[in-house]
Amino acid sequence: MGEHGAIRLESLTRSYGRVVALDDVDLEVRAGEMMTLVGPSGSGKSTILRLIAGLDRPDGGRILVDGQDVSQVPPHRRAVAMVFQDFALYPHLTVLGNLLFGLRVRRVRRDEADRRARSAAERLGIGDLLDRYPDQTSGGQRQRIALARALLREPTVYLLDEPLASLDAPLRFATRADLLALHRDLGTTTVHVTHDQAEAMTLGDRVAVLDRGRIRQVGPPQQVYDEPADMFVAGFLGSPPMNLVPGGAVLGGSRGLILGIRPEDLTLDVDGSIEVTVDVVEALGSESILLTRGADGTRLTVRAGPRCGARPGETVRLRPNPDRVHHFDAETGRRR
Amino acid sequence: MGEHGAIRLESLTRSYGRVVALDDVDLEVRAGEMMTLVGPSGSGKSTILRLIAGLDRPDGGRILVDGQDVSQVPPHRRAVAMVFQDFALYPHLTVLGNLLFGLRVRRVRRDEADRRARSAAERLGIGDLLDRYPDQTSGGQRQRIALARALLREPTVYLLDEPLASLDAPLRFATRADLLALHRDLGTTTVHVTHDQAEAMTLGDRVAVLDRGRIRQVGPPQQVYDEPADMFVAGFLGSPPMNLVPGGAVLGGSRGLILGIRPEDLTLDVDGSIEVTVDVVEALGSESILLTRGADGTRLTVRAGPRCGARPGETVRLRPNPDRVHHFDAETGRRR
Amino acid sequence: MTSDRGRKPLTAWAFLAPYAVAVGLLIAVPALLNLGYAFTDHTGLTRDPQFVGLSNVRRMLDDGFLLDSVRASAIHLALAVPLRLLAAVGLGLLLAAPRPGGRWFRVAVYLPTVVPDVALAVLFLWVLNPLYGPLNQLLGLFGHSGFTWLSDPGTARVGVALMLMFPIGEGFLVVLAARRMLDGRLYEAAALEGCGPFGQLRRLTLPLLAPVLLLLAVRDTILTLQVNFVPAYVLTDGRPSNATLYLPVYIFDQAFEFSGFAYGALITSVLMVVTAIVITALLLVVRRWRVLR
Amino acid sequence: MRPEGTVIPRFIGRFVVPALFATLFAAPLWFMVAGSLRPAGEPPPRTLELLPPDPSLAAYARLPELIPLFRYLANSALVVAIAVPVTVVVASLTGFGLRLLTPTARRRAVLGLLAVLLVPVTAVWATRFELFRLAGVVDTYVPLLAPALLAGSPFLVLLYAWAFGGVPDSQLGAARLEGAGWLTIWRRVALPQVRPATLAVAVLAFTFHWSNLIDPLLYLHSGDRYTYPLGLQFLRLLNPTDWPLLMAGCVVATAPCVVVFLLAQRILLNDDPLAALRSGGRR
Amino acid sequence: DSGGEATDDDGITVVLFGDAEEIAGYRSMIDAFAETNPDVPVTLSPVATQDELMARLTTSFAGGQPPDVFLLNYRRYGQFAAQQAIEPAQSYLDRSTTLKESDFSPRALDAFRYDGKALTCLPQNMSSLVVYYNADLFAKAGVPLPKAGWTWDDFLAAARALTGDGRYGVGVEPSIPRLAPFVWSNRGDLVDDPARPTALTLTGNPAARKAVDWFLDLQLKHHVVPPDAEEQSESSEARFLRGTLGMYLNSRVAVPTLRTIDGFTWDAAPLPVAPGGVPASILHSDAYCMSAGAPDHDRAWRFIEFAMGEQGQQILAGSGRTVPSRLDVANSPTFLDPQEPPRSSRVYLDAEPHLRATPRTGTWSRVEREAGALLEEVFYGRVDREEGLRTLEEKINPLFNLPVGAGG
Ligand SMILES: Nc1ncnc2c1ncn2[C@@H]1O[C@H](COP(=O)(O)OP(=O)(O)OP(=O)(O)O)[C@@H](O)[C@H]1O
Ligand SMILES: Nc1ncnc2c1ncn2[C@@H]1O[C@H](COP(=O)(O)OP(=O)(O)OP(=O)(O)O)[C@@H](O)[C@H]1O
Ligand SMILES: [Mg+2]
Ligand SMILES: [Mg+2]
Repeated sequence: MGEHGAIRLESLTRSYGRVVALDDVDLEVRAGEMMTLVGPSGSGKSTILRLIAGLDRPDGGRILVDGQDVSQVPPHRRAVAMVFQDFALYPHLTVLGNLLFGLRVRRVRRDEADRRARSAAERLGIGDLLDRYPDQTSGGQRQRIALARALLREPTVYLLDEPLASLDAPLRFATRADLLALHRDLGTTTVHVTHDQAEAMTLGDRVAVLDRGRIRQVGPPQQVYDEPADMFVAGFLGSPPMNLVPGGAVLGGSRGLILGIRPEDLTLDVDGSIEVTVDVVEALGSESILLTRGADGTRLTVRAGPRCGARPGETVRLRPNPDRVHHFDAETGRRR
Repeated sequence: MGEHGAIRLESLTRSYGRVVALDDVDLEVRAGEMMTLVGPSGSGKSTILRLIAGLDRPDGGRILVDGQDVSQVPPHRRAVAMVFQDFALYPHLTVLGNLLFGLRVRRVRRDEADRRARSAAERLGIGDLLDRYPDQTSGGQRQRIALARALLREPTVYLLDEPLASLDAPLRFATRADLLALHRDLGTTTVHVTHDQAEAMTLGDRVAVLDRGRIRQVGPPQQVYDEPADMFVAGFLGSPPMNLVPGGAVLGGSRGLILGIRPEDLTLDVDGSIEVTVDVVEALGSESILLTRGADGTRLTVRAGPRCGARPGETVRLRPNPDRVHHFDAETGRRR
Repeated sequence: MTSDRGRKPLTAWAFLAPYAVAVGLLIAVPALLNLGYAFTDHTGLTRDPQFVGLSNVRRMLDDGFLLDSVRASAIHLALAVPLRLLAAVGLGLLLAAPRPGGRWFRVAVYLPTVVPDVALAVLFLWVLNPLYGPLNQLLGLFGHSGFTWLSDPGTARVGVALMLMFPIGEGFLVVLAARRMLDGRLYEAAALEGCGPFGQLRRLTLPLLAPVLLLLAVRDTILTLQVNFVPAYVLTDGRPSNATLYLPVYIFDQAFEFSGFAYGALITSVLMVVTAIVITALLLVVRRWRVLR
Repeated sequence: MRPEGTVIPRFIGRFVVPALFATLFAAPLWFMVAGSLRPAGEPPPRTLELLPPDPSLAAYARLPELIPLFRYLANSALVVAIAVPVTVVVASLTGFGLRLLTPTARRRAVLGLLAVLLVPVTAVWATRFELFRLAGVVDTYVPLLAPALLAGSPFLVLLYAWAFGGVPDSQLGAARLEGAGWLTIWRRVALPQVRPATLAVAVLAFTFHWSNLIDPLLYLHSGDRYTYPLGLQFLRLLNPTDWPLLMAGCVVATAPCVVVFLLAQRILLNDDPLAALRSGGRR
Repeated sequence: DSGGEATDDDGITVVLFGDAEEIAGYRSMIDAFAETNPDVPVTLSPVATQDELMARLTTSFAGGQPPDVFLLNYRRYGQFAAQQAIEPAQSYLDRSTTLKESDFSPRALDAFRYDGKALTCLPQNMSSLVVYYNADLFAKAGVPLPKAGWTWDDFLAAARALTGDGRYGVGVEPSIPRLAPFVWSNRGDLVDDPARPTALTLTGNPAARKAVDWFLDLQLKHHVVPPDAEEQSESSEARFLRGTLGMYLNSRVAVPTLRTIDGFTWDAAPLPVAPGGVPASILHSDAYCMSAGAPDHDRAWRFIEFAMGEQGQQILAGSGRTVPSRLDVANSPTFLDPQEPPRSSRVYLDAEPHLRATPRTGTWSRVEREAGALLEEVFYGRVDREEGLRTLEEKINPLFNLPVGAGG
């Protein structure tokens, strides 16, 4: 495994009417890699997946899979499996019927198909749902059904469009781990779209950040987090987002620069260099988020320990970690 | 303000066919308080809101608002405003039309209604969207429109059903703060449903945790987080969830007990008492989550700093914070 | 359940009340009255019908014309309903997809529905014309000598069914609308599972449309059995040898032409029972489609 | 861009086949029009001409001389103008009621509607007359509105119920909480969102009432209250040489239905129904 | 409110049937009536076909609000008369100062005496079956033109001579009213007892059987009538209009259509007489009837008096479509207008003494219809002749014995 499924997008363009959904996108996904796409709503993430799947055609540019241009291949001939955000389960078929669908279409013998569907269901822990209809299952279960269906396709590429979006926190946490394990087992090239910070950071070998149809940065998650290529990426990845302060204000730096520092890189310290007033303390249980305001009105978000003791209205001092201050060009937004 | 809108639910019951959505629920919301309801999908959160609003009728029990039994009052006579999870904006009306709808229904004069709608829109920063249709606005904007509509109702009680669920992370973070500020301004009694950990912890004065139609615990968020009343609450609040380990295993304790410890209460420490192997390191940027496994197979989740340095496969030692080990009865699940 | 529960359902019934009153007054009462007349000697021309018990029923049991009529209706049902459904569903699905000029195609298909029955019948007199008609000329291309359509019972029935294949606008509209309601994502999912266009039709569209198709089938069955006879009446008027003497035609003739008002009322009741049986059978056959979920 | 091999079958599938069917289905109307343009008094053609050798509008000019064309048309228009709105109101009210029912109750109501659908029309023609006479409305337009009070057919009610199913509960609840009563919600929240269904019902109701022959025949007695379909019947028995007259009469009968369908379908069958709704069909 | 029109209590409602042109004629007659009788407002209530007429009448009779006056074909009036749904007109006619029984064709009147004596309705017209012929074709084929007293053999010889070259000699629809005059001419009869028929005698009565065979032979043996496919492809009327049919059997109804012919000369001739038989033709007539049960029929009668009077009949005769039942109008230039074809309009009047009517029992209209359908099967050779005629009688005869209104 891992030798198939290298994807190359070459200056892909796609517009819907006047909306430019993708604008000259180049992206390379290595064979066996899991690539995560993140970006605000409407930035073109789903469009990329749909183009790779062949559900939509580019206005310009090429899509190569293993070096072959696939533009002429209709979706049902591409060896691609997709998990849709809303799962797209067939409502008129039982869970088993949903799993068998593709196998039967590909003329797998009935008993063989049945065996494979059941084993995939077992693997994902939905073996006892097989006779239910999709609308009789919970969100988490549906997600697994959709995954099982995709597994049965045995594709060279998996496309996952926000597969965990509709799960609640505990379930999401558990399924994230399952997905990772699965990818490690199969080693199939995977492109994965998400809104979720934690998923973006943990699920992909590399992350691509999109904004309004353009790719802003591609790289391993930690690298993108630590060295955002521009202010957009800095503001988008991380929750709460990075504090962005004009140069010359509390963080120093010169004019024409914007300085950024992540909330966890500001520490409460009586000797800290920045004096701020606490506006709000959001106690998240496992940690606290302080929303603070400097004397010049600069707002700074601070991530502190679970029981940090600060109270709204109090004045505290913050110590920024100087190694982790980011510098951006105020004009272009690019990292300096 | 703050004197109106005290809500009392007295042994409320509601079933849909064979599904018991609410099972003998007692809950008191003080005037001016913000109460957050959390619980897994299907636990009856929305049902409570619908009963308070009068959109649905209880099978048994009473609902008192300011001491008055309101069961006979139809929803349009109750001074209640609700923000629905899907916002329930009228797709055929412009934003302004959406805001005017209720005013016109209540026979407010046209110019007066217009004035009030515009001022509410200004207040929530959607003054320049008034001529658009809901589907031409973004999720965050829709959320504000729904809020503005609720504001115009000038109710004694706000009911918010997962108002932030469909927003992406940065937007959700920002809107959360807005909501808090608004509640502080108006001081109106608010009942708020959420799936989201951070919202549950930060938005409410108190939290009520539901499970399968029953209330498991009510209290200030930090208290519920720190002293969960039972294993369900312990497992539900907090992400990643609390580690629950049978008594007698790595965390000590006696049989017949379940011991719980939160991931942030386990520290990497070469002198730690527990030796585990790291399975997965989820680097979230601002922190890392270690999924580990003890020699006896016990799985422990550990929350560590952003750059903790642990690698998968490595063996590390953990030090639990002894003050923060929770004890639960293995039979009943109740805190001991 | 306490009495004040379910204000919403109460309101719902209030919305249904006007319709219920109208049904009661304009359908239930007249239909019951009609049923009552079935056991009298009412001719429609006098005002003092006498109760005659089951004598109409007895006559009915050895009425050869009624037998012809039931047979004609049954064959008509078996011919026309599948044809009409096939046409409505096929064209609805074919023309549902947006395409340039698609609107005009749809208008064209809807048109025959609003063309008066007379005009349609006149046109079909030409279509079925044994010498000059396009149908026989088409058969001629395949070396067939053609039919004298309206003189043979079999071909006359086929001819009428062919004619009724044209006014399918209602079903067509409904299929169009229903097809548009289907989730496009399912088709994409199916395509990615290797399902080609034909497979999608067979495995997705038809099963998903099953409830609508059933509703259409039920409606068309009722229409075909009870209402859709006017163009046939104009075209063949029961000829030849009662092959197209559909039940409603026979009822019309009895009640109005031959002063058999009471007898017509009796056959009307029979028609209703027959329709109900057919519909029930239909519903039972397709029960496992989960259409009534 | 794409190879020839795929373009041509796609073209055939997307345009040639639909066009063939469209031609087939448009043929009746075309031959009706062509037939109406034949000069009167000639023996009927043995084949149906695509276009008569020297088309003339004489038949249309003769129509008003033979029958009180404009009076009939005006009467029909009056009936339709009342009956179509009534149909829409009754169908939508009833459909909305169905929408509000719980699933079990709805299933029962649908079965009830089915039972109504089962009653043959022939069962009520003559017996209704008795009711109308007792109400003193024979020979008025009231009996012609009876089908409208029944929403044309339970089918249209179901169509509405189905369409209202698309309005989420949360919107109904929201409107409720804003102080709207159910009638207000029906009129101002639900109805505006199902305009395609309304149009479909209106088109079907228009077609039904416009071409309704049996009700006017049975319940209208004064010749000057007749509606157009009755008038059309008088042309049916004319000589074969007067066929152009019959065809012209049919064209006149068809034209309003076609126009109404054309107008409605801009929204009804628009490729982007929401956008069409907003623009009111203007594009 | 028994009887009479409830909506305008001093007016009357008149239900008539006919195509657009006929209705226009009635309309002008009613206008004329309104001028002289302003105190009797008439609501004209026309319908197009006889089916519609029956539906309209049954509904309104059953619903208790029948029209005051209605027009009825004599073939259908039996079922109304049998149930006393009609106010007999005899006494009104006897008392009338403007109408006399002798003004009218006795044959037409006789058709509307239900029990053979008292007049039930007043017939307004009396058309007869005649032969329309294409004189040019006759000349071309060298066949002498038909004339009064010609025989079946002359007729057949002419038909044979005219057939060929895509043309046919005769066009006739196979139905009981078309067949009946031939049976009568051969001194046969359709039924066992014209007053109280219980069975058809098409096969049982040798004279009738001979006429039936002669009629069928036109198609089956001599092939002088367009066969099935040809007839369906182009009706005999259209064929005659186009000039490819020598003779066409129809009543006066066809005249307005035939008047549109300008490519050849045509005329009307009486039906041929059977060898050794008597001249015979069949009556086509519609009559004004008053519905029974109304307390007061004076107004209705006044309308009928006008319609049957000279002025009323003149107005209707103007269309050329009907033969007035009033003999003075029928013999007037209004009807016999020499400028308008057919030149021999007299043949309708000459046929009057030989007119006969089919039985007027309650089930006759049904008998006629079902028998016609079965006769058609035999005529076009779809079934064997003997077999077909036997089935015809077997299926039809039970219908005679049914009480009115009882089904099959
Ligand atoms: N079928 C379509 N017709 C018109 N516009 C479209 C269509 N599909 C996508 N768009 C537009 O293209 C842009 C990109 O859409 P896309 O679905 O790729 O965004 P996304 O990044 O997946 O957003 P989300 O996170 O909300 O799913 C958006 O502005 C969207 O409105
Ligand atoms: N109208 C209804 N008909 C039938 N069952 C219902 C209905 N409304 C709610 N239920 C059931 O009642 C239970 C509680 O539903 P409720 O909507 O209150 O859950 P919830 O806590 O809001 O869940 P979620 O987080 O998914 O919104 C669920 O099992 C649900 O299936
Ligand atoms: Mg997307
Ligand atoms: Mg909910």
